This record gives sequence, structure tokens and C-alpha cells, in this order.
Amino acid sequence: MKYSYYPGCSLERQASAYHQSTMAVARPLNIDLVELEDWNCCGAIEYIAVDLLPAYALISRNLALAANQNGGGNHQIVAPCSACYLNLSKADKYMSDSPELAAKVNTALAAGGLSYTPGTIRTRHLLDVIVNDVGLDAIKERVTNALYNLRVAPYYGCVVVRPGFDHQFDDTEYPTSMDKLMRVLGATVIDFPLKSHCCGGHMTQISQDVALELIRRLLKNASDYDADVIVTLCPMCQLNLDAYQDSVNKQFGTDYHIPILYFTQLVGLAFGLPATELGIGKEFVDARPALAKVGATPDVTDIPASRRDKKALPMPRMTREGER
Amino acid sequence: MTNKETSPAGNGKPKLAIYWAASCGGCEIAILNIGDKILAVDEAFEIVFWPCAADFKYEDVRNYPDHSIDLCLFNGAIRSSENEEMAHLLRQKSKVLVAFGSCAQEGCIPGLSNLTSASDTFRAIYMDNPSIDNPAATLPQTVTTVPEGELHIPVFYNTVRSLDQVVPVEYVIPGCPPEPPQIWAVLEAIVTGAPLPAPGSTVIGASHLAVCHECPLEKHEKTIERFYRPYEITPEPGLCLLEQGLMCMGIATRGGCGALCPRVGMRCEGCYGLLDGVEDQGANMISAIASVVNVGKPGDDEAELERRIGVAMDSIVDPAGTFYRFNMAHSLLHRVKTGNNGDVQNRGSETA
Amino acid sequence: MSEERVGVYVCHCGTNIAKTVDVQDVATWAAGQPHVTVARDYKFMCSSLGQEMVEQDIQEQGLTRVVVAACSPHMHEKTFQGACERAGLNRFMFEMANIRELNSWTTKDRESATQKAKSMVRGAVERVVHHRPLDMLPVPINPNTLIVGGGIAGITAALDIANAGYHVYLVEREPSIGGHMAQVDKTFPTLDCAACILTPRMVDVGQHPNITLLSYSELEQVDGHVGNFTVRVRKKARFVNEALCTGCGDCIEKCPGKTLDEVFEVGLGYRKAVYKPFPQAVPKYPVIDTESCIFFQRGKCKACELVCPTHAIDFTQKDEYLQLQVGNIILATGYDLFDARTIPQYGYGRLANVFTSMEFERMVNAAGPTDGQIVLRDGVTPPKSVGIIHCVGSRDKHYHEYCSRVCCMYSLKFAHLIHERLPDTEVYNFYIDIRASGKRYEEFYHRVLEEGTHFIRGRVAEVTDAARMPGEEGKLIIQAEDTLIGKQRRIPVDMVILSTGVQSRHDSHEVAQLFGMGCDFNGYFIERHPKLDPVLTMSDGVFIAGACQGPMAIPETVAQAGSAASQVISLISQGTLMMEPIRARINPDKCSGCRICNNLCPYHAITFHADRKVSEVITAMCQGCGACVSACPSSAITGAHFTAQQVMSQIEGILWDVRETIPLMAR
Amino acid sequence: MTSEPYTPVIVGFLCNWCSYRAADLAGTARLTYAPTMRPIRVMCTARVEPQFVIKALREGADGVLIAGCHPGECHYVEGNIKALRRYTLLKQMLRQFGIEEERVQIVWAAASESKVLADAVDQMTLTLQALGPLRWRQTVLNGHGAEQAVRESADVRRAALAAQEVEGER
Repeated sequence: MKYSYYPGCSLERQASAYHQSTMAVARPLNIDLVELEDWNCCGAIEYIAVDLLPAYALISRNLALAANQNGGGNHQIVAPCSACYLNLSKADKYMSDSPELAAKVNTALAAGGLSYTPGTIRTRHLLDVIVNDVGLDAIKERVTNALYNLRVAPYYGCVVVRPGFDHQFDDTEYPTSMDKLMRVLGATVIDFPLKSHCCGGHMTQISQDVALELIRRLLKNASDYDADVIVTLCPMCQLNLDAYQDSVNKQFGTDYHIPILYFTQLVGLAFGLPATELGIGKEFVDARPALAKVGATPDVTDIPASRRDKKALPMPRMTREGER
Repeated sequence: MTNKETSPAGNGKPKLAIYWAASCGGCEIAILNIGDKILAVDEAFEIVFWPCAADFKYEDVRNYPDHSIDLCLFNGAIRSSENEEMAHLLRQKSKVLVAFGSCAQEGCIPGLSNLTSASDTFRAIYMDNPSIDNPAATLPQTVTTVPEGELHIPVFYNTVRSLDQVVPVEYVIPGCPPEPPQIWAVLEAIVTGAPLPAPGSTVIGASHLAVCHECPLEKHEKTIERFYRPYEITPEPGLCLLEQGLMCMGIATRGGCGALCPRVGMRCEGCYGLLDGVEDQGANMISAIASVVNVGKPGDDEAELERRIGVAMDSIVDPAGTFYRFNMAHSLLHRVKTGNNGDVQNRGSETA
Repeated sequence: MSEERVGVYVCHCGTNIAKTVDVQDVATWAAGQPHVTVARDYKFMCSSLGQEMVEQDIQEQGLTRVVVAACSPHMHEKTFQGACERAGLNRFMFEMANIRELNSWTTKDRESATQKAKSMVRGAVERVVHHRPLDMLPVPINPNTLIVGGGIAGITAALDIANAGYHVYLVEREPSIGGHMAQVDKTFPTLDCAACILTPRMVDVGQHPNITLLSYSELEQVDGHVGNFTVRVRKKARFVNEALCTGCGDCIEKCPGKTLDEVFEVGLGYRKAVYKPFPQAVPKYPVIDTESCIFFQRGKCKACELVCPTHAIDFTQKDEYLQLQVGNIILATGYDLFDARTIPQYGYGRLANVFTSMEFERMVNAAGPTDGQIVLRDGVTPPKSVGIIHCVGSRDKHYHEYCSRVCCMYSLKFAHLIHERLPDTEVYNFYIDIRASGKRYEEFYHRVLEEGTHFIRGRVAEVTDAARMPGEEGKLIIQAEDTLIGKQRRIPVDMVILSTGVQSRHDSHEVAQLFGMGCDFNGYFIERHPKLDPVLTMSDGVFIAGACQGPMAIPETVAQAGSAASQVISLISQGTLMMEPIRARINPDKCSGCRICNNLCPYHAITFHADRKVSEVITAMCQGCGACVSACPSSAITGAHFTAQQVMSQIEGILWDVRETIPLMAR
Repeated sequence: MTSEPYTPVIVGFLCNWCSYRAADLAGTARLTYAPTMRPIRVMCTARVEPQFVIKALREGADGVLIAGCHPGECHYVEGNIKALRRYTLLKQMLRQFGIEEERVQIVWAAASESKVLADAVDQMTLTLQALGPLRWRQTVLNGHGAEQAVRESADVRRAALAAQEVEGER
């Protein structure tokens, strides 16, 4: 499977661990990620707030490049960063809906000798590609080092499942793709209630108190559920939860030490890849104590009895996976 | 069959004329294909005009008294001023004028040129043709001045018409070409004086039911997902070709041929033309075919529905050329709309 | 020129038409058109004077066809058909040109409107000369009726028809009749005990000599047409011989197989492998569920057979197929409840103390799994606070855009019942609007308000157990925007009740297909007219009652069932039915047997005669849509009153001014 | 074709159950729309034979509008879907006859959607005004007589020679 790969600015810098681990797992997963030549910043969140047209032109340049460079590929571009994924999808969608916008953007692109027909390139998030294109069965076959007993809080953040338009790959309010992926790796997945809540985003720069409160809620909830690790798929989420954990502890007098890892890092570990190849060790909150559990045999003592109490009312049966 | 005294040769036999206008000559061969019986025809009729087989001139016909020809079998469409002139002349001279074969009946293959214009046709024949070297761009001219005076050749019309669009005809014998046994049946009826149906573009020598009625292939309820061109599949023997996705025109085509084509696994192309009570063979085909293309359900999203139906219908290549292969000149629309310069407008990809 | 004598009548409709259309000009012009013998304009054609004018002209001028240019045929076609008939002219020798709704009311351009009126009149004239006299079709009515669905709608309709003296077959999918109403505890706003008012009627059905009750049975096939349907019913094997069973219940008591009851108790309680859904079930015979029966699963047990005093247990019983002949059918198939798992952020199935409204309904029911105790999932703790979330799955473009109409009222009922049983418990209702529009509904709302229920107006974002503040620990937190104060609120509660909406039956499309009817986008059966014919469908002889037509509460359901019953009784008492003759007919002399038309009929009215190699339309089943008529490649099918000749002539007529009438001399 | 303004003529086939009622409602609600549509009532769009559409175009209509119930809401279950299938194939064929796509349209208008129907008529009227008249008999069947064919063949020759000259100059 060959895709255009759009790493985005974060993966060049603070999220290099994400890039490193993505590349490391791509090989065993048989995903051929061809980095887009001469890509530029997606404009992140700010630029769209300043002026829409330049923002869309900036984003669409990448789509135009992808359309040119995707020979032999499947006309899909993969972004591991949630913001990049949202921006690329959004620009394409809005241009499809508004020929007027598409014409204006194309006027701008023409200055660089480029053009883009909306709908040509489909933007995919890395998680979507791994879970739905590679498939859980294929992943399961590759697991050599199951993550038994590791309690994982799957954290999606607010952006990745909320473009809310075409090709949406998971439920907007209660996504489960990463839950399923982690379960396949052998991890114990907690039903993380705040899985699609906000990490504070750039509020750390604008109004730190607001951001720290949002981060605190996430850490507290994960801690309430005894999570060993929060696993994420977004550089911004990782940064906020990881780098500001110390500030949260100071501000609220708490003592959280929950490592924040990228899902690709855990996939890599389960595949038996060495931690260094996966960029583990670059995080602020040390992941080593939590990861010490990896490689253990499954703990069977904790399986609940079929009925705890004779008087208790039965829980509703959930639809099996695959249904609805 | 009276007026013997005014007939050209006056030997007492009814007079027979056979003429070809815009046609391929297949109809003449079909007449000869009645075999030994051709001698009976010669026995029964006096042939007074048959350019293909006997040496008569137009001038001879002009000199015959009006209504002196008892039976005229006219094959070929009206493509040029010469065809039209002969149609009027033979009408004037004949008691019974028969549109013989598909070209005279409904335009047939020459009629397909109604999907283009005379100028495009000229361009294709005399200029844009790999086997043509015509640096002076010489085209047929209706009038050419030479020292001896003016030379005239017939005008090539923009639109092909059927015979009955030019002059009234008594009877029509359909087919491309008509099947020899039926030609004989008609001639025999005329020779023996058997009663013929009331004249007025009346079809004789064919069935009043569609080809399906004569077709031995097994038929079921029809649900078709897509269509195939004949080279794409080998049809299952014994089963209705249409059900297998071959665009068999038998459902909307007059029978009488004995379903010769479907019997051997070849789809009916529609040469016997439309049935009584049908105004437009192609329109009926569209309606019937589209009805059984089993794509799209009431629950589908509207845009998706349109898309899926569009895809299914796209597997029908060249609908106009398929559904009007023989009937174009007799169809309701009759011809393509062309721009002021004679160019065909808005054709879409399939004819480009 | 034809010998037809057409009378054209142009109506002024007061000034409704005359203001925009020069009616006198139209009439004068019409008089000079082909076929037209007389043309007049008149103030009100539909008045008795106008009608008499038509009748008089038919008789005195020998008119053979009539065209009235006036309003919509949906308004007055029948009126003028009547006038023609009174004057001795077949009612189908008439055509209407709708120059009011489709012309004068849609433009102010007098010149164009007049031209358009002329076109429409000319089209009608050209058409009407090709009309043929048609006779209404008499169809005899079989007096037996089939009712599908044994909820309150089916029960009501069955009793009404049976009491009128006609026989009813009542088919119910579940082992007992009663439907959703049997599951409910109290009914709003009167707080009548549902079982108290329903069970006597169920008993009546079970005992009525005119009702054949076929419970635990499903419809397999429907053939035929109004007056004469043949229905195939599969009576599923009960493994209990109804002739021998006394309904004593010994078998149920002794059965060791216990399983979750996901139907009647909606998963909140258990039942045995041999069971009755509830004690008052009608019929009283139990059913063995093979999936949970130890004998069927493991090959030994037969405890029930051992204890049965009348030897009614029969493990060898097979499904039975019955063929019923009926004249009319009432569909009362009811509704499904919205599946609360569809909205994961509300936590149903994930968070123990989130309940659906039907679970709560069973819980408060004294005959339910908790004997009427309101408790948390642990089965013992009464909640100190309860949040009731309205519009779950309703009024939401992600799920159902429509209002389910019953949730507001049952949610108010829940609030009341909680106050009644647990006076110290706080109740919060999260609503969008309170829709209390029925009789005494608003008063009930006020009563609940006064009882101290908190009402928070706003859609709930999520239900979570993620505590943010100390007071939230161990609770379910309902996060919602309170739109009245414009603030986000987090309300910690012990128990959440999701007021799930109503949706169409999961198999409603297949059922509709079976009867040749349509379903709307939401899967509800389409009524013939939403206002004037709410219980009729496009299939003659098939009626609908209750929530299969759309969400509705018990009183409306009962009213609809009564209405459907009276429609059926009225048809039966007529004995025969006169049907519009707009039907298709295949001319066997032109049919080539190509079979193109065979599966086009949505009513399966076309049969193929393999011996003669021709297809035939069963006239009584045909509804006259014309799909087959259009499709016939041989033009062997005629659609009465909509023949190709009639429509083609009308096309020529309405295009009279843009047609070139010179003979075609194409070159 | 012609630049002078003209009033298009549209033949409208309206199904009895949805679109005819929508048209009735448009009148009752006094919605104003172009008086260009001449209506023909059919029981269902499935009764609209392709030959009706072709007939209307041949007899002088500039456009044909087929209006029916929304897919899934047909009173005869799926008559409108049959109509859509026929319409789709018909349009493919009409394109080959040089008839612009916009001249034959299908619209779904439920009994309550009077505005949808009125808008469709207005929109189609504007489109047809831009396209110019069709008037098949005058412009197509009688428009290219023998003399014109002769003139056109001369045009072809002139154009070919001119092209050769251009070629020669290079």
C-alpha cells in the first residue's frame, strides 16, 4: 500500500518520536509512505483565523503537490498530525462545496505553477490507515511482544474525529479505533470517558490557567482509572499532556506521573522493536516504569465472576463488534 | 390487373418494376435468392424496369402511361434528388408501389447518416480519410460548367428519408433484406390474385408480433445488471440473449424473419423495423430496456441512485446507433440537430 | 375530422380565473377549434347552474365529449363526471383543464396566462376525443379480515370488527398479544394502570368467537387484491399442544433453563426456557425457546414434559403453515424503540446506572424484575438523584429528525412516579421543549412542576463518570447547556434514564414490499392522505393503524384502529366495491411473450402464461400506475384512460401554437 | 442560435400523487412562477414513455420537465425509479441527437414541495432562454434543405482550401 506522506512541522521537531515510530512500524505493516516533496506548513490553527483564503491556498499547495507526485499511488495522503489531517480534509471539502473558493485558491496556486481539482486527493489519518487499511487481523499476526497488563487510556483529542464530513473514520463523540488497536496489541484498555475532550491546544500560550485545568481533568481521569499510560495520536495532545504535567502538579498540588506515548510507539513495542528505534525516551514524563510491565504474562486473576451479586440487575448487552 | 391495352408491351402479363435507390443491393440479391421461383416470377410478370438486371432507361419509364406498372418493388432510401425524382416517377407510373426492404421502409443503414450532416459526410468521404489524396479539395458539385455547357449531377440531401415520407405507398415489405420465402409469398399472392390487406403503408410479408414470438430461446422475468457488447461474452445457449446482457432488439422488432439471428446466438439488430401501433422503435427500446436494468432501490440516497443508474446505463454504448440502426429516418426526431455551419452539436463522448 | 362533438366550458371561478385569464377569449377561440361543437364561459361552472348547462348541452346538442377548464381535477373532476353521467354520458368521456391552480393563480401576466389556458384547453380537447367509455370495476369482498400485529391497535380493531359480526384473523409475532402497552406500568396523564385497562381486552380477543388468534406466528406471503387476498402464515412451533394445555404453569415452575428476557423485560430480568412473556399473556399457552432449552441444546432434561399434567409438551412439533382467505387487511405492526447504544456518549451499556425508558418502565412495574422498586443496577440502592434525558434519538438530525411525541409525557410520568415512591430523591428533566399538547397533558406537566422536578432546558452533551470536582466522585455527571441561563451545567446524579424515541419497525420496508405499499424516509407506512385518509394506503384493501404510520400515543392509536375497523366494516357491508377502471390490459394478440413487463409490477399483477406464451394483467390487482404500459416494447399493453394515443394527442394539442402544421418535407 | 428573447415552451409531465399536488399547492399558495410549463397529468412518472418526451420535443417544445415523488416515496413503490432509469438512458441518447442536456429534466417534488416545483420551472425557463428555441420541425427537419446542403458542401471545400493555404505558408 503506497501513500503520500505529509509529516507536518511538529513531526520535524518536538514530535520527532512520532515520526520515528511511524517510520519504524510502517515497514512491518507494509505501508509505503512516500514523503511529499517540497511540502509546506498546513497553517495549523492560527492562520485560518487570520485570513481564510491565504490559509486555504497554503494548505491546498500540499494537495496540489500530492496530486502531481502521486503517480502510481492511490491518490491518498496520510497525515499523522490531527491538525494537519483536519486542515487538509477541510480545505478539500470546502473547495468541493464551493467552486468559487476553488477558483480563488487555484488563482493563487497558479502563481506557483500549480493547480488542484477538489476531490482528487483523499486525506487520511495515520490511525485510520493502520486500523482500516492494514487491518487488525494483520496487526495481530505481527505482535510478538504483547502488552499484557499495561493499562492504557486511549486519548484521541478533539480534532481527529471531528472534521465531521466525508470519509469520517470513527464516531465523533465516542471513537473506538484506537481502543480496538490497543486491545489487539494485548493492552488492557480503560473506557476513557474523556477520550475526545480537548487537551487545551494552544491555550497553553494564551491562557495557561484554562489549559492547565483541561490537562488536569485528563490526567485526573486517567489516574482515577489507574491508567499506566495515556496513548495519543496527536503531537499537540502529546506535548500538552507531557510537557505541562509538571506545571499541573505545581498548580494543583497533585502528583501525576503518567507517561504520554504515541500509539505508533506502542505498536512498535508490541512488534518487538527496540525502544530507541521508536523514539521512546524523548518524553518528559519517564515512560520506563510503566513500560517495565511489557513482556509479562497475562494476569488472569482479575477476571470478574459471571455475576457479582444475585440481586444485581443485568447490564445491557452491548452489540458485538462488527455489528453497527 | 386490368388496362392490358395500355401496358408497355401488351403481352397480357402484369407488369413488374424493381428499382433501387439509396441501398446496398442486398434486396436485389434477396429477390434472386427465392431460387427456382425466379423463373415463375418471369413466367408470371413482364419485367418492365429493373436497372440491376435488365437494360431499361429512365426515359423508358417516363414514356410508360401513368399507372401502367402493376407492381413496383422499390428498395433503397431517398438520399438524393435522383432518388426522389424516381420515387415520384414510379409512383406516377405504378398501380401498386411497395416499399421493399428496410431502406425504403425506414431509411435503414443509409438513414444512420442522419446522425451527421451532408457536409460532414462529404468531409469524411472526400477529405478526412486516410485513403484519400485530394489536395485540391475537389468535391462533387451539382452543377459544373464545361465548354459544352452545364453538367448536372443529383443533389446530395442533408437528410435521408424513407419512401413513404416522399410519396404514398400501398405496401411495405420489411427486412434487411426481406427473407426470400416471404418475398415469394407476397409475389405469389399477387400472381394468384389472393386478397391483400387494405393498402396504405400496410406491412405485408411479415408477422404482426415481435421477434420474441418466433424466438425459441427460453425467456424468464428480466433483471439485467449491465450490458455487454457481443465480443465480451459468449452467450449461454438456449437462453434469452437480452437476459444475458446482450442488447437484443427482438423485443421491439417486427417478426417474420423466423428469429434467424437469436437462434444462432446473435442479438437481433432490429431490421424488420417497428411494430404496428408503435411510433418510435428506439423510444420503445429505451423504455423497455431501462425498465429491466435492475439498479437502484427506493431506499437509496437520491444522488447515489442517480450515480448508480448512470453507471449502469453507461454500459449501453451508442444508444442512438443501436436502437435506431434501421429506423432512424422513420423515427420521431428523424435526424440530429446541427449548428448553422452544419456541424453536429453537443454530441457527447460516444460519437466523438 | 372526427365525428366527435366536444363541449368546452371555461370557468371564471368568480374572478379567480377571470382576473388573469381572458376567459371569454378562450371560449370564443375554443369554439373554432377542431372537434368543438360548443364552447361557453360561465361564472361558476361547479354551481348547480353550471352543471345543468353541461347536462343540457349534452342532451340538446348531442355532445359526445366534455371539457371543463376550471380548477384542479382533484377538486372537481368527480363533480363534472357526475354531471356527464346524469346526462347519459359515460363519466370517462370527460377531461378537465386545470387553468386555476396550474395557471391563473401562478402568474399575473394576462397574455401568457390566456395563451397557456388555450393550450391546456386544446390539449384536453385533443385528448378527450380519444377517450373511451369505461365501466367501474365491481370487486366482491370476502368478509374475513386479517389484522397484523396484536398490540393495542390490533386488539382494538379486531374487537371492533368481530363485534360487528365479521371474522378476524389476528396474527402476532410474539407468544402473546399485548404489544408495548403490556410492558408499560402506568399510562399518562391519567396514571391508569396499563395492565388493568389492557388485559380485559386481551381476554376478550382470546375468547371472542369471531376472532382466530394466531400468536407466535408470522406473515410469509400475501397474494391477491382487495376483496380477495390469500395470505400464508407461519405458525411457529410452540412445542406445547394448545389443545391439551390448560395454562397451569407447572412446566414454567419446574424448568431449570433460565435466560435473560431481552424482549418483554428488555434485558432487565430473566425468564425460563419454557415461558409466557407475562402472567396475563393471551393466549395462556407457554412457548419453549429452543435456544435456551436444555433439552434442545444438550439432548436431555424434559423436566417440563415430566410435570405436565395433561401431556401437552410436544418436542416434535413443527412449524405449521396456514393459508387464509381474507377480503381486507389491517396492518398494526407498531414501532421499535430507538437503540440507546447508538449514542455512546450517553453511556448506555457502558455506565451501569444509565437505563433506558423501557428498562425503567419495567422497573417501576410491580410485576417487573424489581417488584416495582426503583433501584440502581446493584439491585438494592435507591437513587438519591435521577436525571431524565429527553429526545434521545429524536429531534436530532444524526438520528431521527422527527419528534417521537410520547417521550415528553412518559418522562413527566417517570418524574412523578419517582417522587411518589422516593419522596427525597431529586429529579432533573433535561428537555428541548416540553410537548404536552394532548388532552389534560399540560395540566399533568404543571402537576409535575409543582412536585419539585427540576427542568433544565438544553440538549445533553454527555453522561460521564469522569469526576472533575469532589462532589462528582462516584456519580454520573450529566453535562448540558442550560439554554435558559446560557451556562454549561454539570449535574451529578445516581441514575440516568434515557427517554429513547420511537422508530419504525426494523423490517417495515420488507413488510411494505409484501403489501405493495410505500414507506417514507423514516420507514413508516405511507398513508393515502396524511390528513383526510390517514388509515388508507395506496393498496386497496390494506389499512394501517397505530404507530406503524408514525409515532403516536395510545389514545390516537385506539382512534386510528377504530377508524381502520370502520373502513373495513363499511367495505364488507357493501359486499362489492366499485373500483376506478384505470388499469392496464395486455392485448394477447400483440403480446410476443418477451416477458419485459413480468417483474415491473409492484403489485405482482402480471402473470405469464407459459402455454400460450403471453403475459396477462390481473385487472383487480392492477393499480394503474402505467409502469408496464410504458415498458412494453410491442406497445401491446394499454393503460385505460392514459393510453399512448390519448397522451400523444394531448401533447400535440398543448403545443398547438408552436407546432408547425405544414406537412413534413424533410430533406 | 437566435439572440432575440423568446418565451420557452415546456411540457411538464406531473405525477398525480406528488408533483401534480405540488403544482396545485403552488397555485393555492399563489406562488408566482413562469407561465411556460404546459402540464400533462399522468398517474405516475413511470407512465411517461420516452416517446412522449421525444414527441413533445419534435412537436415544438423547447424543453420537457418530468416531475415525480421523491425516490422511496412513490405511491406505486418505485415507479419513479423506473422513470429515472428510462430518463437516464433517454438523455444519453438525446445527446447524440444534438439535444442539449438541460432540455430534458427530472425533478422530485413531494406534494408539499410546491416551491421546489415552481423553482424548477423558473430555473428551467431561464436555462432554455439562454439556450434558445428548439422548435424541432422548423430548425431541424425543415432547416437544412437541399439548397443548404449544396451550399454547405461548397463551404467545406472553401474551408479545406483555406486550411491548405495556411499549411503552405508555413
